[in-house]
Amino acid sequence: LKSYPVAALKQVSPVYFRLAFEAPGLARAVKPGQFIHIKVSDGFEPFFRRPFSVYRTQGGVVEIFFEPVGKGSRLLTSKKKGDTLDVLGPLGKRFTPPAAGVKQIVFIGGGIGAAPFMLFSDKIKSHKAEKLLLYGGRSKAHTFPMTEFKKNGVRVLTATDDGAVGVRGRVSELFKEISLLPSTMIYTCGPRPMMAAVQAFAKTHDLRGEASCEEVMACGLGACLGCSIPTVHGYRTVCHDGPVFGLNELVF
Amino acid sequence: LKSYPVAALKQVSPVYFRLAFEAPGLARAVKPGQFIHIKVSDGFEPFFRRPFSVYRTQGGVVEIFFEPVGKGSRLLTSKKKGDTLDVLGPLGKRFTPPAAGVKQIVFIGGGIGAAPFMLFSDKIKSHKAEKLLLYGGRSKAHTFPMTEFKKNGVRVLTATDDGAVGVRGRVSELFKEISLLPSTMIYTCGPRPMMAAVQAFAKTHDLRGEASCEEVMACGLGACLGCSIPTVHGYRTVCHDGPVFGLNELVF
Amino acid sequence: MNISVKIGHVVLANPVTVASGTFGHSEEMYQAKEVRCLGAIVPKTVTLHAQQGNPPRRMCEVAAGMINAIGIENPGIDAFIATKLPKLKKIGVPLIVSISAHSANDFVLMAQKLNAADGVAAVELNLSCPNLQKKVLVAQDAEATAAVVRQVKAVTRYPLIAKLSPNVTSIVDIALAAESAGADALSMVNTFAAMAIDVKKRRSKIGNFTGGLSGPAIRPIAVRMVCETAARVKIPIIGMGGITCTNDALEFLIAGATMVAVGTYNFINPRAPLEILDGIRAYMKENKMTDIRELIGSIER
Amino acid sequence: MNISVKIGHVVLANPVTVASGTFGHSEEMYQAKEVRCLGAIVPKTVTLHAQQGNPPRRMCEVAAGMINAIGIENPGIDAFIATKLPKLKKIGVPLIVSISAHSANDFVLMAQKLNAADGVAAVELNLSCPNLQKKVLVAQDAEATAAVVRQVKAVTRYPLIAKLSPNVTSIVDIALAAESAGADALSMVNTFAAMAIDVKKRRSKIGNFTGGLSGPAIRPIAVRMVCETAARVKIPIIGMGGITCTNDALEFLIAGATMVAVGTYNFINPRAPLEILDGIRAYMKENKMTDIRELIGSIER
Ligand SMILES: Cc1cc2nc3c(=O)[nH]c(=O)nc-3n(C[C@H](O)[C@H](O)[C@H](O)COP(=O)(O)OP(=O)(O)OC[C@H]3O[C@@H](n4cnc5c(N)ncnc54)[C@H](O)[C@@H]3O)c2cc1C
Ligand SMILES: Cc1cc2nc3c(=O)[nH]c(=O)nc-3n(C[C@H](O)[C@H](O)[C@H](O)COP(=O)(O)OP(=O)(O)OC[C@H]3O[C@@H](n4cnc5c(N)ncnc54)[C@H](O)[C@@H]3O)c2cc1C
Ligand SMILES: Cc1cc2nc3c(=O)[nH]c(=O)nc-3n(C[C@H](O)[C@H](O)[C@H](O)COP(=O)(O)O)c2cc1C
Ligand SMILES: Cc1cc2nc3c(=O)[nH]c(=O)nc-3n(C[C@H](O)[C@H](O)[C@H](O)COP(=O)(O)O)c2cc1C
Ligand code: FES
Ligand code: FES
Repeated sequence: LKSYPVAALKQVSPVYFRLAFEAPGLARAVKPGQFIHIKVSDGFEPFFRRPFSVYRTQGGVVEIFFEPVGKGSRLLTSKKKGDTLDVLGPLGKRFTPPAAGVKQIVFIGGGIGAAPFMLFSDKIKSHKAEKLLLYGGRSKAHTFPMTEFKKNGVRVLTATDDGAVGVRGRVSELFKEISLLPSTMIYTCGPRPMMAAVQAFAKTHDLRGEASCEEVMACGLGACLGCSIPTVHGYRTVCHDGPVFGLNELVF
Repeated sequence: LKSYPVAALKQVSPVYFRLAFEAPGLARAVKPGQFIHIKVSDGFEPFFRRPFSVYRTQGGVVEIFFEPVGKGSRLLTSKKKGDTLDVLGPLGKRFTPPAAGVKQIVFIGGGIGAAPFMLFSDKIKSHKAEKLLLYGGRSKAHTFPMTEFKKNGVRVLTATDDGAVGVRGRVSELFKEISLLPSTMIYTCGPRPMMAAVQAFAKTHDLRGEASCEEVMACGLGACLGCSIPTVHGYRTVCHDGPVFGLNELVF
Repeated sequence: MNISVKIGHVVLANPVTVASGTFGHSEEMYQAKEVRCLGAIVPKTVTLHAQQGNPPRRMCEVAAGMINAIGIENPGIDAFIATKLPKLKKIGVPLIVSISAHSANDFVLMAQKLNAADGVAAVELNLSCPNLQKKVLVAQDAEATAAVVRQVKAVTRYPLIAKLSPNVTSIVDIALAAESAGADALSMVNTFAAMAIDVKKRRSKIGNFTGGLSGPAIRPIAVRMVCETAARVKIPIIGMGGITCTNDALEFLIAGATMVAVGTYNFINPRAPLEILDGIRAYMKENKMTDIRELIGSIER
Repeated sequence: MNISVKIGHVVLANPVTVASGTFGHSEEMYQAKEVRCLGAIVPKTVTLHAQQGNPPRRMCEVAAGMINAIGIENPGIDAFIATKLPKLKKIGVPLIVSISAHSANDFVLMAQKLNAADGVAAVELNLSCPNLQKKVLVAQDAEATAAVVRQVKAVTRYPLIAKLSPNVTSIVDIALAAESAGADALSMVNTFAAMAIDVKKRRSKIGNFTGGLSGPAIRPIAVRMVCETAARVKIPIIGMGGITCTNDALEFLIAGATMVAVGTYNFINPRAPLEILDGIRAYMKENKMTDIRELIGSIER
């Protein structure tokens, strides 16, 4: 629970923003897949904090990548340099780093779900595996600026609902474009129907993988047991047992 | 119930602000002593609207003069040109214009309570009576910028608690400075203890007068009966039966 | 699109009304032709004799709501009928007259006076009044509620609405008692007994010590009560408690209310009832509903 | 300055605790030495057998609060004693263990298991549990409340706290029943039965259909209940319901609560309990109070 000075807010596409703040300790501590819990207003509107994945760290600066979809995230678009940001974190379980023997890493992200993969690809730059990002967005406006992924040696394949960028259709259209290896490791984050499709795909091809889930959160700390989702082990909290789960653990 | 574009916000002293907005219909309709009821936030924080006297109208522009004392009034200090202001009004009972035979008009204002007298003195500029403003403020920071009153032909006498401006002490210290006339008309607005002193003073000297009261308001329309104060006629609403009452009607 | 609803034998053009004690028909705000758009209006509760109300402060703001202890300040039923009713009648919108009393007898007396008057569409019993025999309010006691409803029903020529208090263990029990005693409809809910303390002065912020909580803060409780009750009674419910916008009103309708009343939020947005009326129509259109009955009680249980 | 308080025979260093089900002793947030600053901590309610809790969504946000229907997810008392209690004990802060059960017998069984355990300062009975004989909760029935309290009191070696539900006509009646049955203290209040509806889907936002409302929205009702009850019982009250800051906590203390518990707001500001503890000290200093008893119940009536 700390207050950090906002460094910059930037709109990077018609629907996406990047918010950077100075938080050296957090920048050092956070692992790919973990999130932070932000108090977006000074009062009770909205009442809960809002969870966001860490998108990137650069020096002592932490960045989130977000889409204003409601009251809370919209409030973040009025932050400016010099404001402070009340942040809890880093929270939650990280993505498991790929073992040395993994020859191919496939990130599968839908919309804003690609955000945590930036930090992840930063951290495993030196890993020798082939890296791919299968990305699905609703429209051109909903596609990530991909140059940074490319700089990290990640090959990006995109699908949009309207075909304006990349292949037309869902991200699952992209599955057939990749030649899988037995050691392929999948990491996915996005809407539940997409992750369900990824789970089915991984099952068919007997691939290991992890998925990062979303749920409305109150505490973000595993205290309230309010963000539970069904897993093969019973209910598990997204904030504390997750957000990263084994792909096979999830029940859709 | 209208939305008006904000024209300007200006800080005019260490503690006072002026907020101007374009509202030609309101500017035409409002009478001295009436107030407007402003929705200061988009949500429920704070929950009620906030009442403010109209300070001045110039062309189609309406101005309020205010001191940020709490959550609601503080929110007004972040308004800027181009924002909109959700306003109900003009509301409440006006000050009675001084009859032609009145030879002396004494405004007695404490702190922000002097605000409605500006519009009043604007409107009775042509009245031949001697005009005085007895003004009490906590400190130098709490004194009104008086040049505009002077331009309206109002002689200003000031008292401050610490003596930094004018006489040291309460506004009642100024009573002895004026030579009353039988036709003297008193108009007062300010903290209740001050108005109680004015009432006593007027009684002693058998002077007529009116007082503008404050109370926490919900509807501002006389609907909720929540802003009632005791008067010699029983409970009366400040928003609808007032805010201006006969000085003798008030029960302190 | 049919959005008319029935309270007893009276047909109202639409399901939007206002809560007693919260609606000012102030000429500055409304033109008669706007007020006429509402399904009905409900003026402040009237008592047998004039009441001067409680000492100030009569209200305060709290998180997402307010506390009030007005004390039913009103001119008494005779003055109401003589001076207020004629003006209200002239608006041309159905009028639901809210009455309260300290005994069943006085309730009956008032109902008779209203029988003799003109321009009344329905009578609402504000049962949040002391119950002389017991320490609780009439609305907190199923038997007392039934007794008042039964006696008034026996004399009144208008549809009878029982307004319930939420300060009870089981509002369904009270609702069932009112229904079986002959109530034609229920108004739910009145305010929650509450208080706020000025910690500097260490005294209540309300002159009357305690007051009633209303506004968005109470909506989740009110919606639950309406939903629970709608599943158990056959008579229509006028749902209220924290309605500020179309979405809030839809919650009550979907939960099973036949009408919705805007209360406290009239003080913040006096146009809320009209906006909600438009909003309900828009929602029905978007959801291809042609009759309000498709909406009422449509919650998936 | 003396701010210590007593619950039964147990002395607690200060009047600030947390509400059951809302406090995560997460190492990321707290160091043991900070948690040790609190008067006590209250972990989530434990039941006789493990419970997996309700299906999602288990909660939603509302105006100035939230609705939850977690369903008392917990590992059961044996697992609690075996695995959780030792860790909690290590913190070194007095521990109030909250238990709930479907029958008085099960309550007694759990109390006996706690007797045999180590590191418990007091036991809290979460009485918002179904009452097998009747359709209401135990906490909604004075007799049922008294019966459970009496039977547990007969066996437990710890001070006994009865946690009351606000969903009642007269919380004073339930409080008096608990007191005369031997409760050493009261926790007031639990959540208000409530719901919120997704109007697009026309279904409850909560998997369990209804849930419990908590947070600032309920504070004015909770303060009223504590104030009313404190005037009538002799045993201490742990006040809770929407406490977010020092001012809120002071309202409860001034109303008559001996301790205050932060619940929902732990989720928004996990440091709220510590800040409130500092705030109470500062308030007492400013008001030249040397003993917390000058503050408790100091409201001008
Ligand atoms: C672990 C985690 C990491 C996240 N990372 C990011 C990120 O990097 N960038 C980003 O833009 N968003 C991220 N989100 C989602 C983000 O938290 C929500 O968009 C945000 O909370 C919405 O708040 P709001 O007030 O703007 O919208 P609301 O007004 O609260 O809701 C708008 C809509 O979004 C839905 N919604 C609200 N909260 C969530 C949620 N937590 N999960 C799913 N749907 C929700 C609501 O049901 C509603 O339909 C993440 C969520 C989680 C749980
Ligand atoms: C008819 C009328 C005309 C007014 N004209 C002006 C004006 O021209 N300029 C100006 O600066 N202020 C004026 N006020 C006062 C102004 O409405 C309050 O200062 C404002 O509502 C405070 O809101 P807040 O949210 O900032 O403070 P809050 O956080 O609500 O309260 C801060 C403090 O102010 C007190 N307070 C709040 N509202 C009122 C009120 N209505 N009357 C008295 N005390 C109150 C509270 O008790 C508290 O101590 C007027 C009030 C009335 C009734
Ligand atoms: C200031 C005020 C005055 C009220 N007066 C009455 C009244 O006279 N009679 C009555 O039955 N209800 C009265 N109520 C209760 C409302 O009619 C309504 O039942 C309650 O406020 C809940 O709705 P809301 O949250 O939309 O306000 C009053 C409420 C408020 C806020
Ligand atoms: C998510 C959540 C879980 C809760 N779990 C419990 C519980 O297990 N046992 C219990 O007695 N009360 C439980 N409560 C109720 C709180 O302890 C408290 O009585 C109530 O929330 C009112 O306080 P608040 O408004 O500060 O939260 C829970 C409340 C919440 C919000
Ligand atoms: S948000 Fe509280 S347990 Fe996950
Ligand atoms: S504020 Fe409603 S009557 Fe004055």
